[in-house]
Amino acid sequence: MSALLELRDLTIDYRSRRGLVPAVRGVNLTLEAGQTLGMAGESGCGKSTLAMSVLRLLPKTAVIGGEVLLDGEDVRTMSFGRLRAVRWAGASVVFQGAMHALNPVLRIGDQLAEPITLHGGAGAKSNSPADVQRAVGELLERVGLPRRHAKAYPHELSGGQKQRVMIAMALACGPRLVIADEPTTALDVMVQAQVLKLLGELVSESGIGLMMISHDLSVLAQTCQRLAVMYAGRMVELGPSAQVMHQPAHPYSKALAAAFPTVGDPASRMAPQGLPGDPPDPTNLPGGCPFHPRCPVSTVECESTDVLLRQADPEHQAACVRVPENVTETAGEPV
Amino acid sequence: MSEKQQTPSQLAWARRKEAASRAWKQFRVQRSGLAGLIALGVIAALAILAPVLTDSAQLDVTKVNGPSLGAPSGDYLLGTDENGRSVLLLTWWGARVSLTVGLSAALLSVVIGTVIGVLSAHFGGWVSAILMRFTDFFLVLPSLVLAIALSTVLDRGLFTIILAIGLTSWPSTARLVRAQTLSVEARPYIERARALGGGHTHVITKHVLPSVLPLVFANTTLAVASAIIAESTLSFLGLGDPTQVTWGSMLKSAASNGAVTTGAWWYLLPPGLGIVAVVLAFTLCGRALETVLNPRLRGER
Amino acid sequence: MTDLLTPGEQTEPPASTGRRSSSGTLRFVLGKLGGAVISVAFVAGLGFLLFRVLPGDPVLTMTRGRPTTPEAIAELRIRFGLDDPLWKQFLDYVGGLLTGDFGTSYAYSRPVGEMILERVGPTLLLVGTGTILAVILGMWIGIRGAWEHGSRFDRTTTSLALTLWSVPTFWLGLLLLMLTGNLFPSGGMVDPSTPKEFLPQLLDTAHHLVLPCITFVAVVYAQYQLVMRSSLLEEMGADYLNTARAKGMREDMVRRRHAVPNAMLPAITLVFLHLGLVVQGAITVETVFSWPGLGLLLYEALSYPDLPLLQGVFTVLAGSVVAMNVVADLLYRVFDPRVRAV
Amino acid sequence: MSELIRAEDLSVRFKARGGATARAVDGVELTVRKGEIVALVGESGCGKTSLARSLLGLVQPAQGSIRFEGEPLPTTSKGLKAYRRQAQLVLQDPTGALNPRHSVYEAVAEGLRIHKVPGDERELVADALSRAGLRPPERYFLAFPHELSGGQRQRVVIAGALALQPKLLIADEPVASLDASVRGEILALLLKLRQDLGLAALVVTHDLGLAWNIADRVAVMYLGRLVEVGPVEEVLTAPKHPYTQALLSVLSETEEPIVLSGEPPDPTRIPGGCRFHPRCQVVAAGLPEEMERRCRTQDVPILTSGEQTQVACHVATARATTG
Amino acid sequence: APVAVPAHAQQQQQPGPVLRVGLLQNIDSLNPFLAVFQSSTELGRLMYDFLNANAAKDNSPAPGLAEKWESSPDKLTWTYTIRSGAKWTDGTPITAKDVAFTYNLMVTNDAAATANGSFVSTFKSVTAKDERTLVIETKSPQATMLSLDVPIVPEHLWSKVSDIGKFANDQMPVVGSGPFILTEHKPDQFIRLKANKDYWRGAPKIDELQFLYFKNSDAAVQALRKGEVDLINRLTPTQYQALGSDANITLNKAPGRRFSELLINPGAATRDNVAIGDGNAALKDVRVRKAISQGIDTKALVERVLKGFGEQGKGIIPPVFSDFHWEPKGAEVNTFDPAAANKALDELGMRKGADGVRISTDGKPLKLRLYARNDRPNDVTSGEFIKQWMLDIGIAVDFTTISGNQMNEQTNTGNYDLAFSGWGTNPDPDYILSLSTCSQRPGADGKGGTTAAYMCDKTYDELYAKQLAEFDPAKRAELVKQAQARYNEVRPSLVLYYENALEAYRSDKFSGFTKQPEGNGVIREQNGVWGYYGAQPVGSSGSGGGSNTGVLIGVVIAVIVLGGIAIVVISKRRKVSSDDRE
Ligand SMILES: Nc1ncnc2c1ncn2[C@@H]1O[C@H](COP(=O)(O)OP(=O)(O)OP(=O)(O)O)[C@@H](O)[C@H]1O
Ligand SMILES: Nc1ncnc2c1ncn2[C@@H]1O[C@H](COP(=O)(O)OP(=O)(O)OP(=O)(O)O)[C@@H](O)[C@H]1O
Ligand SMILES: [Mg+2]
Ligand SMILES: [Mg+2]
Repeated sequence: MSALLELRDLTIDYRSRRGLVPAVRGVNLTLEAGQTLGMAGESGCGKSTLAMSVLRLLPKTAVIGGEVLLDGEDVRTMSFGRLRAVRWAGASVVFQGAMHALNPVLRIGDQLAEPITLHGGAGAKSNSPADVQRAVGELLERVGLPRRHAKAYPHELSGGQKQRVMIAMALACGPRLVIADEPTTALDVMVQAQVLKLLGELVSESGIGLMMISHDLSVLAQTCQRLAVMYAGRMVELGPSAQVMHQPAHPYSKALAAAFPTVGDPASRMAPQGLPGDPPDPTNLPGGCPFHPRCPVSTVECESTDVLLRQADPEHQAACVRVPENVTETAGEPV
Repeated sequence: MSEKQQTPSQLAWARRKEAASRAWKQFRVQRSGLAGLIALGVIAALAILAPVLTDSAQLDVTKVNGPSLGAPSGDYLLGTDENGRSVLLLTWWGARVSLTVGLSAALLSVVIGTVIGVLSAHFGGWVSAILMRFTDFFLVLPSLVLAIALSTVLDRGLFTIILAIGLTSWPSTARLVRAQTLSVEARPYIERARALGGGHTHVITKHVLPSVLPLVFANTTLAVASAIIAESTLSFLGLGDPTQVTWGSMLKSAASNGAVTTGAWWYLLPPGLGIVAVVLAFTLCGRALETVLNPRLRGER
Repeated sequence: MTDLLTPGEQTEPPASTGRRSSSGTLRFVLGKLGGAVISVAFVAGLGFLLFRVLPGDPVLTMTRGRPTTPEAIAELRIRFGLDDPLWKQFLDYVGGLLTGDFGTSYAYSRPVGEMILERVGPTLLLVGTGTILAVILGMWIGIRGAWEHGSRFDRTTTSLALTLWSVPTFWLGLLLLMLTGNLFPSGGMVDPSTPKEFLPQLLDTAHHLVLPCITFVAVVYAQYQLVMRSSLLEEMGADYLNTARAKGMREDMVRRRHAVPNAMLPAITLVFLHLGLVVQGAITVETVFSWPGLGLLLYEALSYPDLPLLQGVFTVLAGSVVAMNVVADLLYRVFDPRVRAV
Repeated sequence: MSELIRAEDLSVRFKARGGATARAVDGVELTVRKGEIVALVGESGCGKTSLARSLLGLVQPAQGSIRFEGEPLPTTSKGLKAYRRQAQLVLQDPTGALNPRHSVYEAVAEGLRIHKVPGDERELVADALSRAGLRPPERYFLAFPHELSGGQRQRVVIAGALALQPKLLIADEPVASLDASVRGEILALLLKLRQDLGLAALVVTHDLGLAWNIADRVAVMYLGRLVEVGPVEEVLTAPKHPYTQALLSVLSETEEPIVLSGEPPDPTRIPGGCRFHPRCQVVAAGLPEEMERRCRTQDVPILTSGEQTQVACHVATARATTG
Repeated sequence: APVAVPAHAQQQQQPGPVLRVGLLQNIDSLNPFLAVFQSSTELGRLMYDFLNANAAKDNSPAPGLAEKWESSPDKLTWTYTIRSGAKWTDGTPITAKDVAFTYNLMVTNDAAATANGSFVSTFKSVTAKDERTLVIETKSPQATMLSLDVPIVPEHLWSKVSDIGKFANDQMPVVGSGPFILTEHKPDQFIRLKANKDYWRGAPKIDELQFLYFKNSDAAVQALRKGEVDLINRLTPTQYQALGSDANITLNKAPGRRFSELLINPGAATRDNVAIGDGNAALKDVRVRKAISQGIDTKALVERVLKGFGEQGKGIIPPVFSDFHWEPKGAEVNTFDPAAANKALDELGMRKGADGVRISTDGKPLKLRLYARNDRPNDVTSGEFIKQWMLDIGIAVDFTTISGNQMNEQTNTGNYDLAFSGWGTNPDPDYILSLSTCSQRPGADGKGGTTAAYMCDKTYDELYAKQLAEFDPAKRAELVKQAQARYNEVRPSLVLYYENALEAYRSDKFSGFTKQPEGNGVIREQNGVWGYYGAQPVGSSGSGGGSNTGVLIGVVIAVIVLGGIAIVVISKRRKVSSDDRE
């Protein structure tokens, strides 16, 4: 049986005036049904690009290489009709920034009903207006919003409420995979906690696969079983949440984890941890390991060798020369 | 970021030069804008050089002896008007007046609009309320009708036309400048400048104006375009100065002297095409400039 | 007139976060109406002052060239209240306006209001037909152009729009007159010999309408096209379009259901905002084609010059623009839920 | 440590849409001492920025006073200008805080020019830049903001503030818009400046981790009021106010987060009694009737600006006094 | 029902010949007491008969409603015999009472005197002795008693009008007595009149007369070419020349009734001889005024400005009124002679300065302002010429164009040096001559005057008074000519030229237009309506078919355009949905 989502050697470049901008540079990833995967990395490292490629939603300027398999079927070569069928019913997306992802002039209820009607009543009993309305009401209640909000316009809701609507919308057709792209970034701490809790509950009770993207490792660690860390279009670390968070194998993951200190941890008191240097410019990546100019522990070797993911633990891979090169070089397959 | 010992003013100059060359680079890639600029350059050069290249005496009805409404011929490449003057020459010289009127009226309107827009956005409160009420009032006034009224009331002449156009077309600039000023004023760097101790003058001259002026400039080029059309319309309605040769007044005399009836296309086409060419050139330039200055539009037009 | 080409001037919907409230709506409507009333008052005052500054004695203009006696002149001065002090003239004028009396035309010795009323119909017919056609044409091209932006269709239509936009209306009218030869009448609205029945009158009017309407549309539609195009382009990158696509929607549905309605808002509002201004475009068209509307009336009043008539037409035109602005504001509120709730 | 700036019973109000008044800051007593870093934390919309801006005289307080080094804040524009040499502002978004048309040099020199600071401008700018960690400074003179990374931009903003040699830095969410890996660097810089120049700072943030990283004292704000003030170690390790507790719980991965119900509070409609009671998990969990009545009806006194930890909670105060 | 009646419509379209006339000036009022526009007075003539007519042949008084008349020896009492058998168009007979009512209304009602009040200003009484006898007594002799240009209105209808000043007279069809009956008026669009079959002179030969309104003469010319109208006037020379090539069109060039003049400020003063204005003092000298005149080539103006369609100016009465037109002789002739002008000015001590401009007697350069109305292209062009010619005789001219209003303002206050002016004249010379009498200058308040030339000459005034009292036509003509000679002598203005009236009509459709005066006269804007009255269709074909085919063509085109759009839309739709792109 094929995995829910499988990325094989995925590369994505954007055509731009300055030439090709590599956004994703060879990513291998597998997500099984019911699994939750967190994806972290700093701004511009290619997280959203990767997520959008799953539903072939990238702009026309994107050049895609490799394979994107949804239930074993390659999204890249699907007919457009088939793709439309897969969209939302097979995999849905919670977009970054709910304010803009909702159409400002349509009522919430209509926007929720839209995917249901489009997919012939998927997620409702039938495609009849009454059934669709009922389904919309249920969806709203599922995310903790009163049914009457179906009549509201997006601007009448708060940021947290809108994000809930987006989640409800993602669940409308009962997809097997949900991709949440920074679902909480713009939200306040407290609201963020509410949304994350909700998302966690929904995923665990319905057994769907979740890919969640954020730049905040601690947020991901609370919700996801596994964590992937990206740097400059590559996956640099992949493993169970606790391990990546607390025993990171890649220096970048380490820095990322340290940037969100644990309150009460005397080690970080009056000692903010940072990573010197600037994020890499995708058009002009340094040679060797792309991280080496900022790496506190880089060696001469790092300047020349471009390291791919290596097996650090049975379930834990990292792309760093310090990880012993014992097992296969071209890992990426979970065990 | 190179030279070691530069004075701040040298730095500023270097910066300006760089910004200008960057803007020029962005402008250059827009083919229509470039075409507009070239067209404008050619037309402006011709207009400026008219006294050198042509004999202005041939504009004097008392000195010419061509046929009345004569068709194009070897002597008169674009035929003659009802008084036997060369239409080519009239069109050529008409460009001078039309351009002058267009530029001056646009300038007047843009200056008024900018001052009102910046002041009303910067000071807010009742200043803004009054100025905006004023602007809104002028904005709803049908500007052509008002210009007609003004040119009826004032002494006939180029200056009146300039005044009439300038005084009636500023509100849209004021709105634009106000919107732009408001958006600049909402930027954190204004708050920072104020926190650094900068007063109104500092904020307006160092931050607001520099970021508003380029857009005002683009707006001016567009305003020139509409001022030229407005001039021709007023002249056509008989509100211009009949002793001045402008494209509008040429069209008026063409229309009232039977150019349409006699099919004297050579009298009707050149001034009209002149207007279209200049207005189009200004519009293209203005749009290209806007695209350069307003990144939101970049790559869309 | 360039207004439409300049971005940023587009009416920005006031950012709002509040909830809907009926008292807010009422306050909004009242505020707008109040503003409009003030504007109209300004217009009336301005109109009065402006034309009072006119040099020359209107009575002399009136009587020039025909036998008159000093007594008759004095009589006329009194009849038109020209010997009253300015403030009294103003009070009379305002009082008249309030009772719907625009004064008496110098040239025609008829109530100005009546004369204006006669000409409103033809102008509405011309401007109305023209605007409807221009809006349909402009929006359609604008939407298509934006959706396929960069395509040949887009490039040609945009260039065409910019070119037409640069054409003086009256010149286009003259050219059309010259080029169409015998196909269309040279002027007027309906032939006197046409039977006074509905269908022949309609057809004849339509026949007369063709050239003025084409002229009008050609110059006006470009604005709508450019506005619609940039408005839609602005929406093209919007995230909710991606959401719609991600839901599995077909591209043309994305356009119809999501992109266009959003882009339509500013465009429609602008149409209304500019409708009032467009009326003045009728001045030149009506003059060229002898179309018996307000514009022609203004032109005639101008050449006389007939002060009360000028004043009346000016007030009515400006007033209609003010009214259109109020309509535009209210429409925005009706159509855009974001603004409605304040 | 002596007092540098002190807000007394400070209130800031805004006319909100629809005619309501937003009490953005509603009676705050806060002190920053010389050389001290104070963190002001709270959720979005609780009035942090308004408080910070009023401290700089950028908004007029509706009530209360601000004293800088014992003197009340001047009201004349000249006086304010002089004051603003002493207190400087660093904003959340360094990209926005720099005029895209001004080079780094001009951005840093702007304050110097406004105040006509004597001395060689070039040297002063270079000095400020290198203090802010942009070395060698000449390399950055001609750069434009868009050519710099976010972290570098924030350093330029800080350099601009430092160039005037202020005594107080008010930083409104200085790292919120920066990438995780970069924020540590900026925070370290603040600490270093305190160490080198004795600079006092009020750091506004919604992130308790940041407070833990650099602050001496922390003030927790809720709906225009301070609800808990005290040394970081005390407040963050043993929070007494239910709101502080909730904030802390959602940060940690280990604890079960206390997710407060209800919508974010609205400063135009501040509830009566303890302003936190509608969302208070302690109230929700049930309290003795007498206690609950106090929470619902009786406003909590304004915290004074003392050295010790203080908490504005009927329950916590009652517990502390009873044992 | 309106949709299903093409056959019926066709029937209505069938009536007899319709003469369509292009109208360039709209109608100010249908009320003949208020109408002052040329177009409206002409319409009034079509609708109403006058007491007397002006003969088509030579403008001489002819019978109108009055078939006979006589006056008392002192010329103060006039008795007219109203013809019998003339009827109002509602069938009521026209009697002397109607005429008396009309004149008395004008005498007693100020509003009714608006347009034609001057004709009754000397009336002492107007009485209808019986149905057919009208007696008018005047306070002083009035030369225009046989050319009272007043439409006579029916008493039985107009006596019910309460406020003449507000009465629109638009109850269609309007009851009148003229050759045509007004049946429809659409302001700014058209006027329809149907023939009055019972007209006492006999029914017109056309069934209907339509005036179609055109805003500019070019549109009217186009319409004539297309056959939309059959008769137009007020052509520009260029239009006139252009129409010459069309075989179906006949042109008519007639001497005009207007003279154009150049005012030369002789020292403006009020009625009470108080000097006003700021006219150049040098111009007070008649020799300077004459020198200036000598420097102006009126022949060249006729050729270059009027393109030959006009005649050189002589007296203030145009040659069309040949009885009164004055031909200068010998030294009276103003010949173009710059050398003589230079010499004359030199002799006056106004020597040329270094720049070629003369130094006036007051020591200042001789600089004159020249005003032209900006809505009179001929004046503007003439101005350019005059400016040049003046330079040749050492006078610097500052040429400005101003609005008609401003022109009135400047000339009425005497604030001008040189200015263009001009007047239309009537068959009777009294009014135009009266304008140049001393009493026509403005009053002390600067208001009330109608003259612009500031002529005030005792000799002239005497001649004027004499001609007014002279009832022998030949002697009167002689006096009128002497007055003009005197005017020329005083030279408060130089008569530049008389423009021709240029007209054109579809000779393939109509003929028989009676010209006034006979031979080379005008068809329209006559002192009468002979032109329209005489018009008769050529062959059998009426007009009107053109507009029907036009409608058809229009509809076809509209259908094609709409169809084209629909096809484009549909095909694009299909294309878009077929390559349903991503
Ligand atoms: N449409 C596009 N055209 C060109 N380049 C693009 C486009 N979209 C993204 N990029 C570039 O691709 C890279 C990856 O972008 P992406 O949006 O996937 O990053 P991200 O990890 O989601 O960042 P963030 O955390 O800011 O959302 C960036 O360098 C970005 O500049
Ligand atoms: N200029 C203003 N006009 C009206 N209301 C304002 C203004 N500034 C702030 N407010 C209101 O005052 C309240 C407090 O705002 P403030 O910006 O101080 O909060 P904050 O704690 O800084 O929030 P955030 O974390 O989102 O920055 C908010 O409800 C806000 O809507
Ligand atoms: Mg992203
Ligand atoms: Mg804030």
